[in-house]
Amino acid sequence: MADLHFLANPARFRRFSQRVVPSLSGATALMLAVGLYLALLQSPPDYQQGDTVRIMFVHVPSAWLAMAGYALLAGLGASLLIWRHPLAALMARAAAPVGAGFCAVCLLTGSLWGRPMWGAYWVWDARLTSMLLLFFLYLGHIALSRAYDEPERGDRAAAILALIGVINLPIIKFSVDWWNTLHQPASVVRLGGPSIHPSILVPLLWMAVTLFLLFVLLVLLRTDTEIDRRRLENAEQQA
Amino acid sequence: MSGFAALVARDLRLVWRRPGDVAVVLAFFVVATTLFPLGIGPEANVLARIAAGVLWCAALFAALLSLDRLFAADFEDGTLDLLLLAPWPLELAALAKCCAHWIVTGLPLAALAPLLGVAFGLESSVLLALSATLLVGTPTLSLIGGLAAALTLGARKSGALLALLALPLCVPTLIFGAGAVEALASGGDFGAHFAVLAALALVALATTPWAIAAALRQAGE
Amino acid sequence: MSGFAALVARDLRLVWRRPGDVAVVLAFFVVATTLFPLGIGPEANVLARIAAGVLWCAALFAALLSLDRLFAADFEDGTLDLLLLAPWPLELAALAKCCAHWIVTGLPLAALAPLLGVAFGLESSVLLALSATLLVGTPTLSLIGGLAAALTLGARKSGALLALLALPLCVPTLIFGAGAVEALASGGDFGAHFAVLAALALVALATTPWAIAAALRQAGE
Amino acid sequence: MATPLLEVADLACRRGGRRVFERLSFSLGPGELLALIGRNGSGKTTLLRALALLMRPEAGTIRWQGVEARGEPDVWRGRLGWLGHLEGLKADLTVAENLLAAERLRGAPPAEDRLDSALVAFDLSSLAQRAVRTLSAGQRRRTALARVVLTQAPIWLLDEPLNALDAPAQAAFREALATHLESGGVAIAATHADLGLPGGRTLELGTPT
Amino acid sequence: MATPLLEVADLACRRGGRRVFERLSFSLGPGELLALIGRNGSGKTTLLRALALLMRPEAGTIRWQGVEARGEPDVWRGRLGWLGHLEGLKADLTVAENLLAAERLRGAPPAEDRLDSALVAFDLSSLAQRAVRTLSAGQRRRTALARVVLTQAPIWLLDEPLNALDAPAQAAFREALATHLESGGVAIAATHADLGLPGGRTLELGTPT
Ligand code: HEM
Ligand SMILES: Nc1ncnc2c1ncn2[C@@H]1O[C@H](COP(=O)(O)OP(=O)(O)OP(=O)(O)O)[C@@H](O)[C@H]1O
Ligand SMILES: Nc1ncnc2c1ncn2[C@@H]1O[C@H](COP(=O)(O)OP(=O)(O)OP(=O)(O)O)[C@@H](O)[C@H]1O
Ligand SMILES: [Mg+2]
Ligand SMILES: [Mg+2]
Repeated sequence: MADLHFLANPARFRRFSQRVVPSLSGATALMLAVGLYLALLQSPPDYQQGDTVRIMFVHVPSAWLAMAGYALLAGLGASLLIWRHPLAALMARAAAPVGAGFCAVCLLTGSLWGRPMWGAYWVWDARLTSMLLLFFLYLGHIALSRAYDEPERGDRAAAILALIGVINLPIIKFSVDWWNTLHQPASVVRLGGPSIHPSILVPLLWMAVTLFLLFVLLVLLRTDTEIDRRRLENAEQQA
Repeated sequence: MSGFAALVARDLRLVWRRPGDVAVVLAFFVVATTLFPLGIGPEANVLARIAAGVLWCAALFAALLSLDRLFAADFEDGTLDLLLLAPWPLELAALAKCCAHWIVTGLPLAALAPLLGVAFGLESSVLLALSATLLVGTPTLSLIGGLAAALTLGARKSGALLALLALPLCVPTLIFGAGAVEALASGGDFGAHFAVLAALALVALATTPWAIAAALRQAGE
Repeated sequence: MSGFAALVARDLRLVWRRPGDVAVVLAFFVVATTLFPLGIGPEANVLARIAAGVLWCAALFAALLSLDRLFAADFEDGTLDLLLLAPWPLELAALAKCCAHWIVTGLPLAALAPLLGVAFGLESSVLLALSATLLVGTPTLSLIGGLAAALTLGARKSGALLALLALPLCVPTLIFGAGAVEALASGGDFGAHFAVLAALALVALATTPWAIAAALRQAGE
Repeated sequence: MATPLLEVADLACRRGGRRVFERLSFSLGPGELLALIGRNGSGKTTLLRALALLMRPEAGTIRWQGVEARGEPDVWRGRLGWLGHLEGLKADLTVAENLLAAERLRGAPPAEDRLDSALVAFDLSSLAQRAVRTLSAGQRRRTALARVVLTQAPIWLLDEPLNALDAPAQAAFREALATHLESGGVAIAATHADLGLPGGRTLELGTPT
Repeated sequence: MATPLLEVADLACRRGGRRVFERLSFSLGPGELLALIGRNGSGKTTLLRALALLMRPEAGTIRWQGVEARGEPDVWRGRLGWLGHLEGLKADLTVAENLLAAERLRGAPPAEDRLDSALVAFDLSSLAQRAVRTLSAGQRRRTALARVVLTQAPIWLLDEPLNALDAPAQAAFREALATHLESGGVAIAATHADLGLPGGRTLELGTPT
């Protein structure tokens, strides 16, 4: 926590990110190479789904990161509104499109997977739909933060939205129990059960860590860009 | 508190001066709902099956359609400044505005819905449930819509941005509202759905006024 | 005629100034469409059955939500006076405003609808028909909606009530638009429905600009 | 006196069922300025709107060089430069874009150099690329005045042109108006302050009932 | 000099990324009037909005009888009478309804006799039952001024109060302002015209960059 506070200052953040980014990108690249090997070559094809099962190694981590990303937006929103951390706004601006991107990847891989598995690109299943709603929440956040002439106001409006929107996340999750009438196919339940085979579990977790690092890396880089852009705008207007 | 009542009274009086605005919202509700029997054909079982969902969706749109000017009118003629300058909490003012909106849309919608339900062939017990869910659910729609209206106030966008912000947030209410009615029709657990609906309304009541007030303050800058 | 082009260009530029405004209307269209499965439930055969109606209805909402400020913004900032004072027919100006509106909403809606149709499980031939009906039907919505927007400007009570009449005016377009798509899906007479849709558009084109111009002159007094 | 360009005869107007003025007549020759004065609500804005055909008078005629304005409304409108109580600017467009769009709406081709000189005249050059929504009240009013100058219309109808202007902007307006009159145009301006131009004529409207 | 009621110290404000003014300090004692003057865009409106806490200043303090305004915003707001560039009137309500609604929004009970005298002061009695949308520009401005008088607030913040007023209305405004100052209130008014009250102080804001 003390560390986070330390980072609240853009200049200090800049120094921190410049120190971290090179090693982080190296680590991510390495992890990705190994992960791709594990996921694409080393793990066996599923006896029922064949090679399409490999979609899961991207699909599931993306879903997790998309949800974590929105929680991050809410946290950043709170720290902007309560403690007025200037960096929080810039980081939220940087993180929203990244989260939306992972959300889109989850939707796309899911619907590509759905075609062979369910015979349709899309069904109105509760889980799928809740993911789609999360995507809309992201879109709303992005649109709102860019809708003002004065970027600071967009930041604050979007922060308010993120704080209210995060209440929606658990509700959407619980609604699965209430609303779902079309159940996930048996293959998913079998895979998702406790007896998941290590040959699948290991690459899955590996890819989850890899994509998490990628997420962090992208947010750091984009935050750097946002800092530059904000400085440039201020300088332009002062001139 | 007297300021709260005064604000509700003022907004109701403004609506009273233009009764057509409420009429348009209600007409929209009716037209949007009757479109479905027209488009889908008169198969009674299909209609009864989708009735709750269609009525709830139409109610949601009707509520949103009338929301986008909730604060914008005050913003443009300068009365928002007077609200911001009133010596009592802006949160109460936000609540008062949403309350007035609910009285002129949510309430009539809940009253009108059973009539339309008859046209869809719903049974009388279900009609009652429909009305009850709308009564409990529409305040949430007014509050969330009010938040979206406040957030988009100084923004460069039109009513559509408001809808984009509000609709995903309204989805839980929609699911549990329509779900409750359907649960009753198909012998499911109406009470549980209804309880969630009420809980959603309470959560909205407890959180949105603060968020709206914050959004209005920064629109005034 | 150069004034006509200038007005269309100005309105398009105004939209362009709000980057993503079109995207917001489209996103609203998508969100609105997804609400129906949420309210109604996910049964694929029911959804495919009502898809055309739902998509058409959502297109109407999207058009309406973005229409209500079509002339009001010009009225409030005084640019409507400049339009009234332009040395060329006001009917052309009315047409130009509706035309600009259609370019930024109707056109993208027609392009996006097939994608959503896929999610509802429509077949590819039906998807094409959906797009075609929207392409021919949305100009009517822009024109009739423009008329309603102009009528509500003066804010006389009668004006608001006339807007109430404008909404039912959109119903034939909806019925024949959704009907054409469904006719194709169920082996009915697509051509006949489509012809009526096109006829409606022509009638709207031939009548509404005069009505809009009259309403605008009235509002300017 | 020069032959009158603009002749208004027996004009009468009502608003909301009340008669605002009646049997109003005046005529203006080339280069003449008419200042409309009178109490709040005496009908200055109403008269200007009636002259612009923005509202229908109850009775009376408006003639330009002997031709009735209502006979050829589009030609008449093409001769008008209009400044109302409202500025008529689009908040989302920049100052320059607003001026260009207004010119194009009048059907005239956009003229870069004229635009520049109008901006300079009202000290707007540094604001040309700013969105109008970020301007102060007086900066907006100056933009609206620049729009009127750009029209090159022979008849200016101005409703309280000095509103919200600071002293240098008032001087700039007077200069623009003097130039317009010198080139043979006519102008009618409703005002509560002194327009400060020598030789202008004054029409006082009666107290509202 | 009397002990200062209102003390403003080192105020700085920005708009759209530009600094409008900085290190602005002044203080006002009972009965004092401060006229804000300066070029269009020099920051008069911005200063008034910052004083009303309608926008957040970049730096500086506002004290009333030694207490920071930001500390008790509701109490501070209760002391303000506000007139902006916009009138803050609902077009669909009548003059009387607008005034009553504004009073009630401030939490004060409606006072019939005070309402009447405010209407009389600005010659609005005959318009009291007219919807504001049917009023002329000056009649609206007078209604907004009557609203300020009704607040009985010790601090008046006025943005170009003379805008659109005819001569008798300007005199009525001066009289109301003088009464307000005599009873120990303070007033800050942005203006381009002469307020015409003896003994007022003047603050000139710098030229906008
Ligand atoms: C567009 C379509 C899809 C979307 C939006 C989607 C969304 C999601 C989400 C949000 C999760 C994370 C759930 C959680 O951890 O709580 C998830 C997990 C998963 N998805 Fe999908 N999915 C889609 C299609 C599919 C398909 C077609 C399959 C395979 C038949 C599939 C298989 C899985 C599996 C196996 C998991 C991991 C379950 C677990 O262990 O928790 N998904 N999906
Ligand atoms: N829309 C309307 N409906 C009814 N009456 C109106 C309307 N607009 C104006 N009036 C009335 O017509 C009369 C003339 O108004 P007008 O706006 O022409 O006055 P004005 O001379 O411009 O006043 P000001 O100096 O205040 O601008 C006023 O008494 C006003 O109340
Ligand atoms: N919303 C905004 N965004 C960006 N800049 C703004 C905004 N509003 C005002 N400004 C700028 O801030 C400066 C001060 O404006 P302000 O309205 O305070 O001026 P003013 O002194 O009241 O001028 P006037 O006499 O024209 O009313 C101006 O240069 C203006 O362009
Ligand atoms: Mg006037
Ligand atoms: Mg100002």
